[in-house]
Amino acid sequence: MSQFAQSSETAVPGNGHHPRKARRRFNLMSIVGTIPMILTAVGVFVICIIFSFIWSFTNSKLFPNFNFVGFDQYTRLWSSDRWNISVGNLFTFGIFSIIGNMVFGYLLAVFMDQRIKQEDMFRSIFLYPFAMSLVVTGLVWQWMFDPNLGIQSAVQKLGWTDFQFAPLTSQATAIYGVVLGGIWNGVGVTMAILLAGLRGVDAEIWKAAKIDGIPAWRTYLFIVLPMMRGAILTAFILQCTGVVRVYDIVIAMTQGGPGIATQMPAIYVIQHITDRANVGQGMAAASTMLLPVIAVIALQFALQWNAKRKRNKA
Amino acid sequence: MTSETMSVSNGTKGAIEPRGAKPKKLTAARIGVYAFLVISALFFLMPLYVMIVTSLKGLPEIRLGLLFNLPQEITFEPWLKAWDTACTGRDCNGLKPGFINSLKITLISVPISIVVAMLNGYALSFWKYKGSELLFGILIFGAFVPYQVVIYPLIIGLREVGLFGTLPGIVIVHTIFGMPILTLLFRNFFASLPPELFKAARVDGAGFWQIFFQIMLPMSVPIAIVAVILQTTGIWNDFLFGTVFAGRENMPMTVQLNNIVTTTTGVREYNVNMAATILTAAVPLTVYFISGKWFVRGIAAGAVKG
Amino acid sequence: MQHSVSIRDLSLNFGSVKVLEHLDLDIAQGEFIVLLGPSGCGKSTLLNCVAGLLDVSDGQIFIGGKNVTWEEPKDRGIGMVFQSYALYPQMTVERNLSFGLRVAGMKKEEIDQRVARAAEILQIGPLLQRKPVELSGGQRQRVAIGRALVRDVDVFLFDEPLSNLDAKLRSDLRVEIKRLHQRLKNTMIYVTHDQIEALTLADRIAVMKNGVIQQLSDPHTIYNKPVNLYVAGFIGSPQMNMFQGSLDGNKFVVNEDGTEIPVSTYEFTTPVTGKTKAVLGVRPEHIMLGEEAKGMPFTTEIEIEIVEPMGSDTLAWTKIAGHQVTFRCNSDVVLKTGQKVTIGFDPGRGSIFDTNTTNRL
Amino acid sequence: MQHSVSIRDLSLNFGSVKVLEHLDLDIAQGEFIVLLGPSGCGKSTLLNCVAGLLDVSDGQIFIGGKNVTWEEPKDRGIGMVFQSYALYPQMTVERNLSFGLRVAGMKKEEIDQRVARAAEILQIGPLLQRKPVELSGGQRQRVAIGRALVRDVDVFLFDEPLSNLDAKLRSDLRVEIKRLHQRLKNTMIYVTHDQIEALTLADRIAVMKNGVIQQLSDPHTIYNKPVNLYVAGFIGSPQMNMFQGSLDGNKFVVNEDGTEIPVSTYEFTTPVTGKTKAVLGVRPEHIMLGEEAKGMPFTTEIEIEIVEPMGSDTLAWTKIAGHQVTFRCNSDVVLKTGQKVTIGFDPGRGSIFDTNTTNRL
Amino acid sequence: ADVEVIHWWTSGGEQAAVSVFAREFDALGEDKWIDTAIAGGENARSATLQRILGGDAPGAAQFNPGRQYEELISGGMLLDLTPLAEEENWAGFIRPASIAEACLVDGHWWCVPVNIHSWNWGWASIPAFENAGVELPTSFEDFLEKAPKLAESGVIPFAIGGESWQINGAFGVIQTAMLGLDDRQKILEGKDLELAASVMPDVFAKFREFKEFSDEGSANRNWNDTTNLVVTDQAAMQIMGDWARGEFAVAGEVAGTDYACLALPIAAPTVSTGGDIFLFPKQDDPDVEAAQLKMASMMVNPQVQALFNNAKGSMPIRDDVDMSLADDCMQRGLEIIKDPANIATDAGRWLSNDTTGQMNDLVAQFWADDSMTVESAVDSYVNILKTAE
Ligand SMILES: Nc1ncnc2c1ncn2[C@@H]1O[C@H](COP(=O)(O)OP(=O)(O)OP(=O)(O)O)[C@@H](O)[C@H]1O
Ligand SMILES: Nc1ncnc2c1ncn2[C@@H]1O[C@H](COP(=O)(O)OP(=O)(O)OP(=O)(O)O)[C@@H](O)[C@H]1O
Ligand SMILES: [Mg+2]
Ligand SMILES: [Mg+2]
Repeated sequence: MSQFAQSSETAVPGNGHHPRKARRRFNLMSIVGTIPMILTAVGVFVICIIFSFIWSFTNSKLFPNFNFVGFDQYTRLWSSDRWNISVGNLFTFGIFSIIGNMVFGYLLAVFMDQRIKQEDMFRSIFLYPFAMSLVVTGLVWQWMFDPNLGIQSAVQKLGWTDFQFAPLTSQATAIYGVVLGGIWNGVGVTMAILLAGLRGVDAEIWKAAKIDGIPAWRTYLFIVLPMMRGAILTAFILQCTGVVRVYDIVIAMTQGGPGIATQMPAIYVIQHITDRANVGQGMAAASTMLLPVIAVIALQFALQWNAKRKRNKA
Repeated sequence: MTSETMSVSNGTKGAIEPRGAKPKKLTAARIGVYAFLVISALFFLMPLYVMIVTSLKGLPEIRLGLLFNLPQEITFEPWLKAWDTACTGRDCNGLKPGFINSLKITLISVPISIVVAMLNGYALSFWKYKGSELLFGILIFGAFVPYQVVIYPLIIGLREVGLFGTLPGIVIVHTIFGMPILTLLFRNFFASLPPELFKAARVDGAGFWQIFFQIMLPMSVPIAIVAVILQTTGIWNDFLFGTVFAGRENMPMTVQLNNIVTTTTGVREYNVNMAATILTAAVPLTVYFISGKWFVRGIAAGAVKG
Repeated sequence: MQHSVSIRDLSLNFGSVKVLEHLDLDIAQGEFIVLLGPSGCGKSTLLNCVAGLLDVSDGQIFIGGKNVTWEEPKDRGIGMVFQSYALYPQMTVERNLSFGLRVAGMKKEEIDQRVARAAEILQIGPLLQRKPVELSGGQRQRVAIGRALVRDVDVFLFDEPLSNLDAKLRSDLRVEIKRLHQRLKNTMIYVTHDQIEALTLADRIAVMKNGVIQQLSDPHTIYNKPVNLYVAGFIGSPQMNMFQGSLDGNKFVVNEDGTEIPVSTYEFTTPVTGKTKAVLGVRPEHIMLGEEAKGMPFTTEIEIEIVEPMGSDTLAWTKIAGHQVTFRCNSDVVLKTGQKVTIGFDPGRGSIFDTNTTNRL
Repeated sequence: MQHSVSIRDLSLNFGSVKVLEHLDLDIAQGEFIVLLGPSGCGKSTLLNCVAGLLDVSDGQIFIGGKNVTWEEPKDRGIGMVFQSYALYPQMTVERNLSFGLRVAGMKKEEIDQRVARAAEILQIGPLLQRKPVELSGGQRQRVAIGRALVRDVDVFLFDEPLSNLDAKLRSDLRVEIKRLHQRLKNTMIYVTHDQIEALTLADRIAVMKNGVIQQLSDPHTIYNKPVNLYVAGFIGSPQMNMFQGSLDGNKFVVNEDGTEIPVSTYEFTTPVTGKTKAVLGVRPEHIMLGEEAKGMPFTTEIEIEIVEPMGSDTLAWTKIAGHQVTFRCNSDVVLKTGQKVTIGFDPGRGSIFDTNTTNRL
Repeated sequence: ADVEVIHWWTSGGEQAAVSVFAREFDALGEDKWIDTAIAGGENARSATLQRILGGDAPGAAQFNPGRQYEELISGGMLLDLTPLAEEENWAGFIRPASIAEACLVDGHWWCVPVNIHSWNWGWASIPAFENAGVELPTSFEDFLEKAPKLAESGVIPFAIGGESWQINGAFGVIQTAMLGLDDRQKILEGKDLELAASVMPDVFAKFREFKEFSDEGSANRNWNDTTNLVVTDQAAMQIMGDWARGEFAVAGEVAGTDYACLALPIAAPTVSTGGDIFLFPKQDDPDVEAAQLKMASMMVNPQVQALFNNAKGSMPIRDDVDMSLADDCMQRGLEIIKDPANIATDAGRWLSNDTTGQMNDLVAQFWADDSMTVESAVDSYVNILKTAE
C-alpha cells in the first residue's frame, strides 16, 4: 500500500510530500462578492457603533468632538424624565405592538386561509398601509382619534352619547393610540409572512387533526402555530427593528405628547443629534439603546454555540 | 387543504341517503369569517377613506370638521394643485418634479441593493468563509441601529470618496440600509434551496459568479419580488436620506410632499396634503396591488424557513 | 352480508377535473384492502373521501352500515395514518396519542388505558415522553399508527404509510402492520404504489388507473391472472415479459420474426377463433433455465445481456424473438454476460391479452 | 496496476465530529463500486470528498493517478449525479446538459455533438427543449445522468440517484445504469442504502458503518460470506435469521432451548476450539420446505405465523428454537397462517460469527 | 455664480416672501438664487449641517437667531461678513440690538438677520367674548376671572395645541408677563438660580390655571387648527406668535371686529425677537463668495426688507422701511418695537437648543401631567438652568 502511495506521489511531481497537511481552500471570489457587505458591516455599522460609544463619553455638541467628560452624559440621560419615560414607552409600545401585530396578524392570516373568494382584495387592503407615508396617515389617525372630529364624535352623533374613544388626549392612553396606529401600519406584512408560514404547514397535519376531531381553532392554536417558527421569527425580527427605530409614527400622531407621554428613545436620540445639537447626549442614548440588542444577539450566538457544542458531543 | 377545516357539515345524516354534492350552506362560521375580515378591512380602509374624501373637499368644508362625511361638493382642485401647482419653497410645481427624481433613485437603488443583498445571501449560504457569519451578525445588528446614528460616518465616508450629494451616493446609502433585512431574506431563501444544486454546478465547473448569475439569480425570482416590494416602499418613502445624500438635483418626491404637508408658520391645506399623500403613495401602492399575490408566495418560497 | 365499508357510485371532481367517477367498492368486515396504482390515479382522493376529508361530488359512503357521506371525519369511526406521519411536532408521543381523546373530553383513566394499550401493541412504551423530532422514521410511523389505534375504531385508513422509510425499515414495518391486522382484525384500507406491499399485505387488491378500479381480487389472482394488460404490466417486478404477436389456433406467432409459441396449455377465459392480434405475457420467474427448461412447451437458446444478482436470486436480461426478456433464476446459478444458455417457459402459466381491448383472453 | 481512483488515509471532520477517519480505498479502472451503508454513515461525505465538494481534513485523493486532493471539482475528471436530481430549474434540458460545457468555453459544435450523443444514449432526445418541471421523476434522473455524461469523464459519482423514484422506476433505471456502465466502461462510484441496488449493480460493494468500511468485496461474497454480524444483518431482505448460541465442537447449541444444530458442513475461516459464544445466521432462501427440507442437516417442524406472498415468491414467518425466523419459498406453494410444516437448512450455507468480536468464524 | 439657499419656507405666505429674495437677487445680475426648500426647521437645519459636514455646503442657509450656529462660527465654517457689514454700516440700522447681536459675535458679523417674529401676542375672538357677555381681558388674571363665563357660554376659553413648542411659547409669554423683562433676563441669561427658585413657582402655578380652561382635544392639535378655533369663534383666546395673523387673513377676518390682537403683556406690551437669519457657509469658489456677499447685502436692503416683510407678515430688522401696507396688528408691533425697553430678547439667544429643548420637555410635561407638582417642576427648571452652558 504505502509503496503504491509513494510511487504515485513521485509519478506526479509537484504534488507535495507525504503526509501532506490539509489546506483549506480559500475562496477569493466569495470575499470579492461580499465586499459591499464587508464594507457595510465593518465600515459602517462597526465603526458607527464604536464611535457612538466614544462620543457618548464626550461633550460633543453640534459636531462630534473628543472632549471626554466621563459618564456625565449617561448621568444626565438617566436623570432625565423624558428619557426614562421614553424607555418605559419603548417597552410598552414594543410589547403591545408586537403582541398586537402577532395576534391580529395571525388572526387575519387564519381567516385569510379559509379559502376566501376575495383573497386578493383583502390582502391588498391589509397591506396597503405599509406603502403609505406616515407623515400624513399619522395626521389622519390623529384626526380620527380627535374627540371632536373623529370616531368619538361620529359615534356620539349616531346616538351613543356616552361613547368615549379619544386615546391620544390622555397621557395614560396616548401610547395605546400609537400602538393602534403602529398595528394598522405593520400588521399587513405580519399577516403576509404568517400566511406564507401557514401555507407551508404540511397538509397532512390538517387531515390528522380533523380525524382526531380537533376543532379548527385548536388546531390553529396548538398545532399549527408552534410549527411556524420560521415565519414567526421572521415577522418578529422585522417588528423588533421597527420597534427599536420607532419614530415617524409617533411624530406624526402625537409629537411625543401629550406632554412627553409618548416620547421614544429614537426620537430622543435623533433630536439630540440634530436640532438640540448635543451629539454627546444623543450618542449616550443611542449606545444605551444598543446594549439590549447586543445582549440579545450575544445570547443568540451563545445559544447557537452551545447547541453546536452539545451536538458535537452527542 | 387547510381551508376545508372551517367548513361545517350540515345536519343531514342517518336513514336519509343524501345524494349529489354536499348542499352549500352559509354557516355561522363562514359568516363569522367574512364579518371579521370585512370589519378588519374597514379598520384598514378608514384612514384611506378619510384621506380621499378630505382631498375632494374644499377647505371651508374641511374646517367644519365632519371627517367622515362625503364631500358636499366634489372638487379636484386639490389634486391638481398637489400635482402641479403647490408651492414648495420658491418653486410652485407641485409634486411633479420630484416624481422623476424619486423614480430615478428607486429604479437605480432597488435593483442594485437587491443584487448586492442577493450576493450576500448567496455567499453566506454557499461560500461561507471565516468570519462570514460574524459579518452577518453585525449586519443584523445594524438593522436595529437608528439611522441617524449612522449618518455621520457615512457623510464623512462619502465625502472622502467624493460621492456625497450625488446619485451614486444616495444609491449607496439605500443599498447599505436595505442590506440587513434583505440579506436575511435572501440568506434564508438560499439556505432552503437544495445544496445539491450548488454542488452540481460546481462539478460542472461553474465558479462563484457563474453559479450566481446563471443559476441562483434566475431561481430567486419569488423572493426577489418580496425584496422589490420592501425596497420600493422603503426607498420611495424615504425622506431622511434623500435630503442629506441625494444632492439638490436629485431630491426625492417625499421632500416635496413634506414641504407641502409640513408648515411651521403657514396655512395648512389639508385637502392638498391628502391628495399629495395619495399621489406620492401611488407608485408603491401600484406595486402592492399588482404583486401582492407574489408577496405571500415569495415569502412562502423561503423567507420563512430557518 | 354486512359490509364494513361500502362505496356507492362515488364521484369526485376538483372543479372540472373528474378524479373519481361512479366508483363502487364493498369491503367486508376485517378485510385488508389495498388500493394500488400509479401516482395521480386517485388513490388518496378515494381514501380522503372515505375519511371525510374531501366532500364527495356525488354518491354515498357507508361505514358499519351507517351512511356517513356527510358525517364529520371524527364521527365516522375511522383512524388514519399518513405518509408524512403528520405527528404534532411540539407534543410528546403520549400527548400525540391522547390529544384527540382529550379534545373529545374522554376520562383520564380511559385515555391512559388506551394509550397504554397502544403503546404495548406497538412497543413504543419507552418513547412516550419523547417529542417526534427525537424519533427515527420508523418510530414516528409507529406513533402515527398508535394515534389511529387509540381511537378504537373499526376502520383503519393508511395513505402510503411506509413510502418515506428506507427499504429495510419498510419491510420490517410491513410485517408489523400485517401482525397488527391479524391481532386487531379491523377493516383496513391501505393505499400504496408499491406492489410488494400490496401483494404481501392485502386480502384483496384494488388496482386503480385514472380513478377507475381495474381489478379487485386477491393477490394471487391479481399476480397470476391479471384481467388486462395494464394490471399485468403494473404488477410484478421486474415487469412481465410481453410478446407482441397474434393467436393462430394453438399457436402464438410473434410479430418480429414469426417465432411460434404453442399455447395449447393455456386456459382461455373466452374462446378465441380465427387469427387475433394478441400479447403474450410471461413472468420472469416462469422462465426456466438449463435442465428445467428442457420439458417446457417453448424453448430457445439465448445470449445473456445483463445479470443482476439480488442475493437471494438473480435476474438476467436477454432477448427472445426481438423482445426484451427478463428471467429470474436461483442465485446459485452462475451467469455471465454474453454467456449462451437455453431457456424455456410454459405459456400455460402466462397470460394472453387481446391487443385491441387489452383484456385477458 | 493503475487505479482509477485511490483514496489514501482520508479523514474528514465537521468541527470536532469525525465523520471519516483514515479511510483507504482503491478502485480499478472501469470498476463499479457501490458504497452501501445506513443513513449517516458517511457515504455522501466520502463521495463529496472525491468530487472535491468538501475539503478533506487529511489524506489524499488520486484520480487517474493524479493527486487531486486540492483540485477544483471540475478539474478532477468526474461527473456527479444527485438524489434530488439537482437540475437547474430555469434551464431547458438541453441547456442543463450543456451548462458545464458552455462554462468551460467549449465550441458550439462540440457541445451539440456531445449533447446529441448523451441524448441518444439516454433516449431523452424528445425532451431536450423541456424544462425540468415538465419532466417525470425518471426523466429528470435521466437528464441528471446526462449531465454527467456530456462531461466525458472517467469517473462517475452517483449519490443515491434512485431513491427519490418509486419502486418500479427504480428497478427500470437500475437496469439502465447497468447498461450504461457496460456501454461506457467508466469507473463508477455509487452511493446507496438500498442493498438490492448494491447487489445488482456493483462489481464490488463497500459496506460502511460510522465512516469505516466493514467489508469490500464482490456482491456474491458480501451476500454469502459476510465478514461480520453487521454486514450479515445489513445485507439481505428480509434479514438473515440469527440464532444466538454457542459452538461446541461440531454442534451449535441455541441458547433458548438448547436445540442442537450440527455445523460440520460449515467451513470455518478460523479454527475454533472449546466452547465459544456464537451467532448462527441463515438466509431465508436457504431454509427449505417440505420435501426439499428432508435431506438437510437440520430439520424441524414449525407453525407458520405470517405469510407474505410477493408474487414471484412467498415469505413466511415462524419461530425456531424461540427465534423469529423467515423463510422464502416458491410462490406455487400454498401456505396458510397456523399451518404446520417441516423446514430444514444446511448451516454450511449459513454464517457463524463470534458473539464477542462479531467477526465471522 | 449660483448660490444655493436652504430654507424651510414652504407655505403660502412664506413662499411669497422667499420669492422676493430670490427675485431681487436674480435681478442683481448673472448670479442665480437656487432654491432648496425643506419643510420643517429641524429638517432644514439638519440638512444644512450635514451638508456642511459632507463638504457640499449650501451657499446660504436659514437659521433662527440663537446659539445653534456657534460651533459653525468657531469652526471657521462661515463666511465672515464683517467687511460688508462695516461698509454698509449694519450696526447702524439693524435694530433692536438683540437681533443684531444674534449675528455680531466677537465683533464679527457671521449672519444676516432678515425679520423679526414676536411670540408675545394673544389672539381673541371678539364674538366669543361678546356672546359670553364679557369684555376683552386686560391682563392674564382678568382673563382667568372671565374664563368660567366664557366656558359657560360654550366656547373654549383658552385655545392651545399639543405641540411642545406651542405650550412652551405660551409659557414663555406668561413668564414674561409675570416676571417682567429684567427678571426674565436674569434667569435666562444670567442663570440666576436663586431668583428662579423664588419666582418660578408662581409662574408654573399660574400656567397650570390656564389648563383648566383648555379643551380635551388640545392634546395633539396643531397650532393652526388651534387658531382656527378662534377664527371660527369656538375658542376665545390663543397665545401664539404673529404668524397666526395669516390664518385670520385667509379666513377673511378683520382685526378689531372679528378678532383682536392683544400685544402681551397687555399692560406693558413687548415684542420678542424671534425671527430668521441667514448664514453663509464658506465656499471654495471666489465667485460664489462674491455672490454670497451680494446676497447678504440684498437681504438688508430697505426696499427688499419692505417687500419681504410685507409678504412674510413679519417685522423688518430696520426702521427705515415702508410698512404702510401692514395691517393693524403689525402696525401695533412696529410701534412697540420702537422702544428698546419693550424688547423681550428671544430666549434662544441665551439658551442653547439643548437647554431650550429640555425646557420644552419640562413645560410640556408639566402641562400635560397634572400629577407633577409645581415644586418638582421648579426643581427641574432650576436644574436645567444649572446645567445649561
Ligand atoms: N386539491 C386538488 N385540486 C385539483 N386537483 C387535485 C387536487 N388534489 C388532487 N388532485 C388531482 O387529482 C388526481 C388524483 O390525485 P391523488 O392525490 O388522489 O393521487 P394519488 O393516486 O394519491 O397519487 P400519489 O401516489 O402521487 O399520492 C391527480 O391528478 C391530482 O392532480
Ligand atoms: N455540514 C455538516 N456539518 C456537520 N455534520 C455533518 C455535515 N454534513 C454531514 N454531517 C454529518 O456527517 C455524518 C455523515 O453524513 P453523510 O451525509 O455522509 O451520511 P450518508 O451516509 O450520506 O447518509 P444518507 O444516507 O442519509 O445520505 C452524519 O452524521 C451527518 O450528521
Ligand atoms: Mg396519494
Ligand atoms: Mg447521503
